[in-house]
Amino acid sequence: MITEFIDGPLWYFALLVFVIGVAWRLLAIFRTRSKPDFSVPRGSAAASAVMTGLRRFVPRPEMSPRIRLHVVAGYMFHLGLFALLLFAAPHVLFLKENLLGFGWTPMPYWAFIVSSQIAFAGLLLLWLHRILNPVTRLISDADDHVAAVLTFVVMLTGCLALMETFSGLRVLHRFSVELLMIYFPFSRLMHAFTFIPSRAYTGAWFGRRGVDA
Amino acid sequence: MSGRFEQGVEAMRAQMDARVVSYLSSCVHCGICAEACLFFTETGDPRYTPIHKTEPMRKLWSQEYTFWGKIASKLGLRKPLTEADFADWEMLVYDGCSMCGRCSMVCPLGVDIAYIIRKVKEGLSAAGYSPEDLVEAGERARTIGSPMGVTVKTLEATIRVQEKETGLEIPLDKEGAEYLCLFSSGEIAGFPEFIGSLARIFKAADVSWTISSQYFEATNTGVQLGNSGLAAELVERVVAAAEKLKIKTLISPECGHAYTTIRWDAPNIIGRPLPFKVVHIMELLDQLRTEGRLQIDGSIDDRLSFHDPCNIGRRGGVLQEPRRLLNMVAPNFVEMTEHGDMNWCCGGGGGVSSNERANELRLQVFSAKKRQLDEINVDLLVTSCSNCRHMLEDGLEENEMELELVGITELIADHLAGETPERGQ
Amino acid sequence: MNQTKPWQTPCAVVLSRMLTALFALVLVMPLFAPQARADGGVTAGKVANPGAELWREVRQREAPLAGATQVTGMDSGVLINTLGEQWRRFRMEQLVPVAGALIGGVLGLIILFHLFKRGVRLEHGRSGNYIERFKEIDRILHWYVATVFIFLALTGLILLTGRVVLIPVFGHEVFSAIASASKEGHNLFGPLFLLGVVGLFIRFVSKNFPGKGDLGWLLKAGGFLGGKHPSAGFFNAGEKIWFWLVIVVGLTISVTGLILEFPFFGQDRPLMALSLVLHGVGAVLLVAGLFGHIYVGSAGMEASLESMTTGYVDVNWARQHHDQWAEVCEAEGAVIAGEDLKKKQQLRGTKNRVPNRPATEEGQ
Amino acid sequence: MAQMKFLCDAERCIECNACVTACKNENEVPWGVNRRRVVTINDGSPGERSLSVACMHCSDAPCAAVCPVDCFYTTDDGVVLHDKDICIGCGYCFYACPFGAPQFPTTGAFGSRGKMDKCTFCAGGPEEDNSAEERRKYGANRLAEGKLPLCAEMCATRALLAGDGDTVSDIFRERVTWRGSSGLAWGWGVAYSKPGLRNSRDVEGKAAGKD
Repeated sequence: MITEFIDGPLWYFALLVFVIGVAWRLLAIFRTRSKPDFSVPRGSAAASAVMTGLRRFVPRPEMSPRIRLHVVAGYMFHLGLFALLLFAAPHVLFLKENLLGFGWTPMPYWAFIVSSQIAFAGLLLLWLHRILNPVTRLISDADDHVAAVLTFVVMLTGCLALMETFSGLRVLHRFSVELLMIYFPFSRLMHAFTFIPSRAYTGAWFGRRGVDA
Repeated sequence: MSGRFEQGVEAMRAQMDARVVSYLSSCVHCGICAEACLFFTETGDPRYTPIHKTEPMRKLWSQEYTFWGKIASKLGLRKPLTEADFADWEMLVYDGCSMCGRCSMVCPLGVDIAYIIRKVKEGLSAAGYSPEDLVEAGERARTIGSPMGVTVKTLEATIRVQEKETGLEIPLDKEGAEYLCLFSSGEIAGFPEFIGSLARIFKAADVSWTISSQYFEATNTGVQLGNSGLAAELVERVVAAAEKLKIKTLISPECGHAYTTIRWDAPNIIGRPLPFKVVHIMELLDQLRTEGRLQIDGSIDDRLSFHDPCNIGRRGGVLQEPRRLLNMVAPNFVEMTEHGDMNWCCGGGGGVSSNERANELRLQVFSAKKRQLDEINVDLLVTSCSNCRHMLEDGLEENEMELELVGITELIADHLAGETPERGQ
Repeated sequence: MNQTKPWQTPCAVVLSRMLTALFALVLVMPLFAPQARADGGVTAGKVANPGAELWREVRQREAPLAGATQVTGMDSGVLINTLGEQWRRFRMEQLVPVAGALIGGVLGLIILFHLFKRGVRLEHGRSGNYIERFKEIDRILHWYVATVFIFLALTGLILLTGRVVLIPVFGHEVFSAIASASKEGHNLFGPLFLLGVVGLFIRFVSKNFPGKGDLGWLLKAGGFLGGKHPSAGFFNAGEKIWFWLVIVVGLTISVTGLILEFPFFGQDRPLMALSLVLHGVGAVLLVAGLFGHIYVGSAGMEASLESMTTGYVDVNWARQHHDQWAEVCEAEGAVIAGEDLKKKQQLRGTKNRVPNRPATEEGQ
Repeated sequence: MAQMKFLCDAERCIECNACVTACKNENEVPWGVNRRRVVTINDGSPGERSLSVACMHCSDAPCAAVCPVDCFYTTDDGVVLHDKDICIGCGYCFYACPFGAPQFPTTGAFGSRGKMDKCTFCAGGPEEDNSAEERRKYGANRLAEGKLPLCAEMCATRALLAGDGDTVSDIFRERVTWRGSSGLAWGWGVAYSKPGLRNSRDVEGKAAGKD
């Protein structure tokens, strides 16, 4: 009963909220009016928008010792997470059967274990840093913690269901995922999409001025 | 709910554009910006975290521009933006930020934090939460035409002195001249030799230029204050002066925010393109150099380095010119470890310098610059912003550091070919 | 289960007997197997009735006789492996009951102690000044290991004692789901713990070598005997012992855990059984120790938790518990005034507002 | 009530592996799983002996004792079975079993170690007798149909005996007396002797006795 609800209606509801919500949030950005820039450009805004989009994946060397933890843990978590999201065998299967209709080669068992461990370690370190570092402790709000905990729960339930034979565990995982998807558009998790326009805007702005941001 | 406060909120609403919304929805509170901000690294006080300084804007956005935020604040689940926030953020935004934009270079999400802080200032000043010193400076700029109260008389006097010193005629209100040069009051008061140096260089390179007695102020307190109205008014005066003298190109002098303002912001402040080209003096000198009109003779052998003014380098894009110029005259030019678009600010940008009550903090965070200078131990520090120069002098004095300071234009002027030594200073 | 009483043979004895037997096995096995076959041949050759001899060999305890078989798989040639029986007895009759008794006992003791002695207070109250005790990276590392270990301890205990404790509560179906989750989670987080332990070792080993005063501290049992608080450096003897316990036992359970988690590197059953024994015993020891650690770090000792949350401790706390260290810090002038710390840590009530601007005023 | 037991007469087993094949075929066991195997000692030399080995359905089964989720149970026929819906594939039973009976297939999209599988004495599992579900999970349930395990039924030399312990041991004892040698029923000491005796060496001697 509850299983059917989570596998069926709730899943589609979550999907709906996620897709519409994200689209709406992105639209909200582009709908906000912006004044044209009358200044005479020195460099190309468009090119720089793209370049900055890529450049910001690599931290500025000048910052290296001070933000080592942010960078290492940050990359561990994100890389691990995306490896799990896109290449875990059950996910590939699920996407193939329920969403896309086609699949790709999933990663082997050991790769799953390794990437999930990397992701867990990364997320844990980031979250501990958030509460133990005065700066992040000051600027963090409920949203940050809810998002972190939700993501952790999703990953955890997923890994606990590794055996794939207890439907209860699988359903638990799907339920937490659906919660996350519903929460996503209203939260800072949106950065997963908005980082692109943000970098582009900044890149363009600096590009006009001839600065590599 | 006070009227002033409402005006402030309104002013901030007016600033809400696609970029701000995108930025605010991107920030994940990772705190990396703090590690790039000298106000945090030198004080260790987390409140100086750049993104934290934008909190009023974030609150406004979340309670009026986001679906959940609207509901939450309707239900009173979220503390609304209050006048108390403005009062609490005034110090952080005006005293605790030099708008150097170093944070904007390191944000992994690509958030231009300085851009948001600039907009927060609009709200604070409209609500009357900005430092008296800046407000008064703004008044002076509006009435006298110079934030420091430098009148045309003072200018003319300075010009006469320089003419005597250089033995060159300095053209005032010469219609149809190719270049019109503005000055910051700081220069006229503190470094008048800049004017002389210009005269000598333009003589040698035979450039037709002039100074307007109608309006000569390059700085724009309206921008520092975050008061678009005042900013526009001041820009209009520049435009009027330039149009009156039928100027093709405007020279922005050795002043940081003056350059970004007139070069990049002015057209948008007044909402139309400027009728003339704008170059920074370093750009012009570099152009003369490439055209071979800038003949250098001799060189300065001191071990020297260059301090990039945030507004000219990082936020203005004039990064290569000074280095090319210095390579002409200074064989012993060394870079600071973090230079160019990652240079550490002098601590006095964004109106901090003209804000008396911020002095203590300003001198405290100067330690960042001190560290940089100690690393490379040079005997001479060149810069291209009279404000930076003031602030650096302050800091060096405070820390009893033996270090000469000079504006780049002077340095070039002192090594012009075909000038007899006794005339050159 | 089997009728023998848990306490018939003391855990230690059985354990030692097992270990020796196991080690003997691991050593003897390789050279024995081929030999056994040859001997078998000979005996079979001359004895009229082969049966008895042969079966005796098959039943040989110390060396399960390997035969030939078409089926591939671990020990598929072994007819009878009596080792499993020993392991079974150890696990069911020693480990499980001892684990329960030890952990429960320690918990009980702590509660009793707290009821009667209320933990250690600050003798002179708070000084309001602070000394930095643990850097941010150390605190992050500590809480990382803490989180991972507690997760592992929970899942581990579920697998160890769940059959006795939880099945009566949840019933078989639900519990097996819980157990499956625990197993997967346990396997997943294990390696993370190993990394954490290595990190702890790197960060803290330099401070944990035995030093002067440690013996005295131990003799006075950290102040329980002979009233006055014994002198100590950055870490006192107790903390040092806990550190080395965590490192040695932690590494042991990590390594044995890995041996069990990845059985495809040709490790044989004796080795695995040995690993299971060490893993279980080590884990139970650490969990028991953890309770003590948590108590002393929180309710048991006033103002000691701060050292791992904010990273700063009150000067009086340092003087009372780590006088030698406190002296050095104060000599170096490493003492921070409460106000400055407040700023650094952004504790409540640290707004800086322009004096002449009460938030309430109605504009200007 | 009958106590089902296996007994393999090493004097008769000719290592034909028919029992292994029959078992695989009858129970459709997953790939890589072998509920029954034939082990040959002194292979190729005089005195060579072969034995067909599978779960001995011990009276006091170590697997059942160590199982953390308690998924084993013994039927009225003395057959040791386990519930695959409960098993979590931890492998403890494999460590404990003297005969190496428990097997672990690799299953799931992950290829992780699946649930344990072992000889059921052709008695299926907890599901309803001969239901599709039971067949899928545990294979045949011949006992419910009044038949004995197929491995024993089709053993050409009658080396592998299966059935009620008394009957089986009687048959074996007859053979032994006829052969005139002290026969030893392999594995019975471990599998069926009283717990207290398990570790003593002289157990084998009385293996054929009704204990």
